[in-house]
Amino acid sequence: MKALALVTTLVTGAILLYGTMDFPAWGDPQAPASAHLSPHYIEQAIAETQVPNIVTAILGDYRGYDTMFETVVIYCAGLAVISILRRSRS
Amino acid sequence: MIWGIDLLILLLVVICAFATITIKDLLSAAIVFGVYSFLMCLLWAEMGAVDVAFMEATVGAGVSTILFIGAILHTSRRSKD
Amino acid sequence: MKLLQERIKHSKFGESIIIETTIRIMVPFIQLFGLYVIVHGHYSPGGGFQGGVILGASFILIGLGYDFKTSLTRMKEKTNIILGNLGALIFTGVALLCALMGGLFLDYSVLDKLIPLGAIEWRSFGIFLVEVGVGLAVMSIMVSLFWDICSGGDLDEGL
Amino acid sequence: MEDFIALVIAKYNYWIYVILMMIGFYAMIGKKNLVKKLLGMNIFQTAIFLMFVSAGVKKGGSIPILDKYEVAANGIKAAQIVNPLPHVLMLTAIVVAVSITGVALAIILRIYREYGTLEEDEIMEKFGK
Repeated sequence: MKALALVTTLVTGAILLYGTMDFPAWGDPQAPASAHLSPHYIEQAIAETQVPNIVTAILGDYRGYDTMFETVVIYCAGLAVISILRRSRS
Repeated sequence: MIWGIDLLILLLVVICAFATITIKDLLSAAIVFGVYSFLMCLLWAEMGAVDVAFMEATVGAGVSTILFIGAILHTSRRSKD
Repeated sequence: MKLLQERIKHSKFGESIIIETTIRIMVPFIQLFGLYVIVHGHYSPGGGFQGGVILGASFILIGLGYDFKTSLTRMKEKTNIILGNLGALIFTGVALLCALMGGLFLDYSVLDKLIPLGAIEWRSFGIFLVEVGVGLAVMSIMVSLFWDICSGGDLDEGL
Repeated sequence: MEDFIALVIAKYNYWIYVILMMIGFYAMIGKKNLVKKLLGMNIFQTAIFLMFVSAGVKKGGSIPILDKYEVAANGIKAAQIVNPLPHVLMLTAIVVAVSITGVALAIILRIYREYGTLEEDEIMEKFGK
């Protein structure tokens, strides 16, 4: 059982290592991940929202849906823990 | 970023992750996992992600470790592998 | 000296007076720092999530240093649930208010029609309102997770 | 040989993420203790965060907190600041991770209350009876 788990892990790791050969070099400013959407955020965040911390501006304004449903997710997690674990006090 | 510090923290992170899953005492494993989270926090502060580092220092090294210890003290400390 | 030991033995606190005095002095400053992190999130690292977790950690610290009952008297369970609901409702309420004022959902600049401060300033202030809601919800959920997991479900005795 | 050294310097961060992911994945499918599985899942999540954050690093870039008046006077180039978008995604993912940990620990406590053990094979023995 342990040998099977080890073989599965090694095969998955080898596939992922092969996949990282196609990644751009680490720290490249022209990488595709930072070419499309984030220049607009960096250049326009202060002019549009007056917030110097860009992470807060994206979190609260540009990606408001993300944060809102994430709040709903942790609220549901609290409800789930209470309903799984709570014993009625007699 | 300085690549020497980066490589040192990455090495310590791998050692801590390996120790977390090999230690047989579960309470020690939870404490080593707290150390792992704090090293991850250092790594992110060094990469420029200050908000993520703050979040990891409060959540990963603080609340998550307390939850693990609380659950382990209500169950058993022993582990077979 | 003997009197002090007698007083410790008969007081309702736990065994170590050093830890409890330290925690009693530290907890208001931790809560003040949590509020600072929430409010100052526009200009420094921080925001609703981090400040909420720090505010919850202050109550968790009371529960660890004192016994479990003391943390339940400092923060009632009903108050905790009301604060969590209020935090989630502030977020969705602000978003819905934007939609009711005639704009898009979560478009804070429409609130300028309600109180005229300027559209861009309202976008900054709307982020602040949302962060307060997130902070309240995260604080409530963290304290609730600590109570339920560290007491095994029956809120009698904890760590 | 020089090509290989250049490859190592360009890619070593991604390789560390693959190693961490392998450690977490092995703990999730190979260990028998439930708390060990949960620790492995946390390591797995942290490995994914490491991949996302290191995809946003720019060499020589500063942190994503700007100076308001200087930007209003001179403007800003996007290549000077690290990419803030993965930070936001990972910020929400860490909070989801701690709530997942809470729910999983609640389920583990409930399993211990029912079966009296946390080892997977002993639970399966008692489950078969």
